[in-house]
Amino acid sequence: MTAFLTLSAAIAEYVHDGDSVALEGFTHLIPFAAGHEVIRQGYRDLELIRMTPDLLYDQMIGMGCVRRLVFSYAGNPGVGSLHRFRDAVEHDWPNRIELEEHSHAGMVNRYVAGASNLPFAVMRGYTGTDLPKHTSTIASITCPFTGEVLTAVPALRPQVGIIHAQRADQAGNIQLWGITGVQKEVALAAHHTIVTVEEIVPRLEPLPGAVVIPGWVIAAVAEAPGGARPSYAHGYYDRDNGFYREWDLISRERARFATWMEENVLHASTAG
Amino acid sequence: MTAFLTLSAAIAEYVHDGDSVALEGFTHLIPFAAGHEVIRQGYRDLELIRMTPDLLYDQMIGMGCVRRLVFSYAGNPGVGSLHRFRDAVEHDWPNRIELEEHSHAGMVNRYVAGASNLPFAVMRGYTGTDLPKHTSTIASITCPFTGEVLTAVPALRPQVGIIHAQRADQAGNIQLWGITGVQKEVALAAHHTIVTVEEIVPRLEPLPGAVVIPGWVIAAVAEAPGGARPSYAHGYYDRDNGFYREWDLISRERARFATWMEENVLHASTAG
Amino acid sequence: MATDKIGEKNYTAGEMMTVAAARELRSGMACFVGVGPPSLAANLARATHAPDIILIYESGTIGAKPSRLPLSIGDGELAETADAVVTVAEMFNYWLQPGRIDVGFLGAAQIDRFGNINTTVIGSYDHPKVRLPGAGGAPEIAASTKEVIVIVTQSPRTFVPQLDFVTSVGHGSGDLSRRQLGFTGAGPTIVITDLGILRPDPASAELALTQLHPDVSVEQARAATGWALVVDHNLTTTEPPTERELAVLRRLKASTEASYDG
Amino acid sequence: MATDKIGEKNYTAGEMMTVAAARELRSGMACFVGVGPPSLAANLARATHAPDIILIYESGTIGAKPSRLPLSIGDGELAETADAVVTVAEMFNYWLQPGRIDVGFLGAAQIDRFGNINTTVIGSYDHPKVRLPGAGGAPEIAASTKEVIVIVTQSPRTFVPQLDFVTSVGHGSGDLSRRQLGFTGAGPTIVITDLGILRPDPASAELALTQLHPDVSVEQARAATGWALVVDHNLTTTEPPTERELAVLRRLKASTEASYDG
Repeated sequence: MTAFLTLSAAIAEYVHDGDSVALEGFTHLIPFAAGHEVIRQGYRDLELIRMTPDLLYDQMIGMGCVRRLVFSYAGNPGVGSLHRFRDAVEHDWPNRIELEEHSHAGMVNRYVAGASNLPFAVMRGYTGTDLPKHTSTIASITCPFTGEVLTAVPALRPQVGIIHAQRADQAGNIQLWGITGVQKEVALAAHHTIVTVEEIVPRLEPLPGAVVIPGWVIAAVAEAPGGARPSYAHGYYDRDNGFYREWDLISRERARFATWMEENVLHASTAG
Repeated sequence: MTAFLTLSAAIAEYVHDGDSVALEGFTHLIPFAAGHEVIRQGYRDLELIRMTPDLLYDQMIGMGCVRRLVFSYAGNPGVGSLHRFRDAVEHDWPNRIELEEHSHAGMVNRYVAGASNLPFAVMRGYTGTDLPKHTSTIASITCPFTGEVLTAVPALRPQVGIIHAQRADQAGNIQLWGITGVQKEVALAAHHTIVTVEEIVPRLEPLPGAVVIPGWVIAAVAEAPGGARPSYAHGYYDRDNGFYREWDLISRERARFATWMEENVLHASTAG
Repeated sequence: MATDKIGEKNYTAGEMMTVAAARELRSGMACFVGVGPPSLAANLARATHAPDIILIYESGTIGAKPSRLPLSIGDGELAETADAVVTVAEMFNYWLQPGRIDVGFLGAAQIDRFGNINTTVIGSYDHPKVRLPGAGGAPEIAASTKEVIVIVTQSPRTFVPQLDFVTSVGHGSGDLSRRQLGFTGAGPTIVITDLGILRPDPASAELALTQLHPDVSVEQARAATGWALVVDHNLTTTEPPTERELAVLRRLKASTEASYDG
Repeated sequence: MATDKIGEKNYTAGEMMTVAAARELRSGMACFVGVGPPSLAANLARATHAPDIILIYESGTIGAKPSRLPLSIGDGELAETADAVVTVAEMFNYWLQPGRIDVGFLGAAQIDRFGNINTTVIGSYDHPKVRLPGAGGAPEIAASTKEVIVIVTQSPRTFVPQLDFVTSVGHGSGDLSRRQLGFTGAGPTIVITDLGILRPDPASAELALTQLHPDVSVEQARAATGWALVVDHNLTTTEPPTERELAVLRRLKASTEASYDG
């Protein structure tokens, strides 16, 4: 059953040093406010999981929260590199991070397997690429009916899943719409799911394209208006495209990055 | 690309004697009009596939169209037996039918595998039951990561998939809402998909809970108002619950069944 | 089988069975229900002591709040009143399979002493005497819900020493069977009949009669069971249906009948 | 690499590359597009000769009709204008994997003579000189779309004899590689650069220069290629961009720039 908590209380309750945490969002509804709270609370040695580590994970990596990254595409979408990610991989700064690298198709199927309580998923993928040479969580599997050889990837079951949604009702049911990405899969694959929302409303009005996740599978709901900025929340605010470009400059140098984080994240008040 | 055809032309074009055909609908949106057209055109030796063979398949079995049935629950929902199905299985009337019997979870995963172009699906199921003794399309499979043994079922790829939806637009995009069952999976798993619709509209208005299937994966669209009766089309008409109960009487005896079919199906005009 | 006549009682044995099943449900429980007696029991619970029960139908509706009894699991009102409507694939893979659902209801054409269930055939599979509808969602409901409530009328034809076909596994061959089969759910924790209530023995997993409905004797229960029925030494008697339970139950049934007439 | 200065021409080499890519698309084609050059080319095609092109973004939008260039594959307008929005799981499993999509666009940090692509690392995997973003959707796009269009600027740094990492398979080690790997799609049928166009030889699958953009010499193309470039004996010259193509392309780019300013 859902607990309604402040964002800081929800993070404090469910996140621990060393945990595997997936803060998901496929460009849309990226849970920045929650990620910033994780940074502020100073967690270390996290295994971060995400298909598209973007600015938020760049920040978490640069702030030294991350021991390991499970991912499929680490770029600043439409802009270029993630400089803090690169600095960590190329120069071990601020610390070495271990990589577990997949394709999008592999990652999404791993979440599907997790949500389905299966230990693995079957797919067509990775064949002929160098990924299996460096990623141990890719295996082959033979169809018991046709003998065809396919690819298996193990389920992802993050200890904590964190997503952002537009709305929750007072029973903790979650509603999101627009591009809904992998949010439902993550919410169902994680052992504990925290959802930040733009607002809590008395009743969820049915909307075209909306996905509702029943509250009884959500551990905690925290109101965090604007919690997806600088990404966007369909129907609430637009993506701050300028900031994505600006981040390229902010994040290039360690000192400027540190100052920016100090001023904009560490000393910012929490949303909840 | 979708062709707009009359129902009789669509059935004539895509259905052949001996084909595997899935007319799907999970209580809602059962494609009765299309099935009746299959009966009228006199196809034989069909392999019918469906999770819940109900009145429509009872009629097709009783009319001698069916050689083989792939299914998971053959009952008259809320009423009792399907007498024509029972007569075929118990007394080979009007002909012997071969059964390939699964559970719902198995059938739906077989459609998912078909829609995904995978030869099989992995699930937890059938363990300890007698189904694997009689159904050859159930196998075990071992997780390459954990060693856990799970169940595999082969993909379903019907030659023809037939579903009923509320609307199509003029590009052949299909919209259905309410209980959407396994319709998308069947439409994508079949080699050719025929969709009957309540109406063709200039533009599909977005609706809460609506699923849209792009027209470019649909072979043919046929307008068939009332085409799901006596089942229902959410937003158009209700289920004729009385008829489901009446069917129990109509179908009990071969002669009464034959007369009813003669009067209500064979000599009825087609919807298209 | 107990006669379904009311006699000196103001309720039938079937009503007692449904009321007893409804009483097993608590607000907040997520219940996987089919049509027929399970739906009746779950909706009775929702209309009386368990208003926040979460009704889940395998057609894809989660948190349905029907105003009348659905006549099929795909009833339109289930979708209209649900918290969420999902595809059938999602229902089985994301909701049932992971064991998120507290209670599954099952009926039975045959049940054995370990709560295993047959809904497939009477007689041999290839030449059945009676061909039943088959598995539907039952095998995976039996495997994956946290617990299973079986509702079945008791007679030597249904309570058999040996199933003609195992459609859904209860406690297998007893004892540790479920764990050995890899099931996470507890299986049938209660079997509710028109005569009384049976529960698996904690050690052997064999069903024992633990409760009798009013005015039913142990002898009647034994006579309606095709094996040597174990009777719990703490045998209790079911509280008869209250006026309110009966009134709500009959209103629910009447609304069903009315909807057959369109 | 061709200079991106316009010089005596009224268009840049980059514009020529995008226009050439757009011309490969026809109305009715289902195209899997990422952000950057592929999205620009696909939207240019949609705004000119291929109005009914079906734009598919891996974020889940099928049949998107954006009025301006999306800055990310998750742009809100893609969802608002799409025929259907599906989950990412469905996109990869029900749409990409079965080979329903006609054309996939890929970029490359490195490409070899068989059209294999690296977007993972420059240098060794464990100690990379440059860590690139990684695979994203590319390996399965390369495997499963009916054909792949590669858009990449040509230089000895990108057109390399040996990839540092195979992220996405083009024609493998040539010839029958794709069939042996079990791929159903045709792989890269065209590689469009700022200098010209390369296509795989029907027999060997090695990329051959089949077309040069205006005012580019074979020597320039050879100098920009890290292996001994095969030149087709029917080498043709690309039609320069039309006024309309340029006008639409520049309008699209301007709308992108404007949206960066909010």
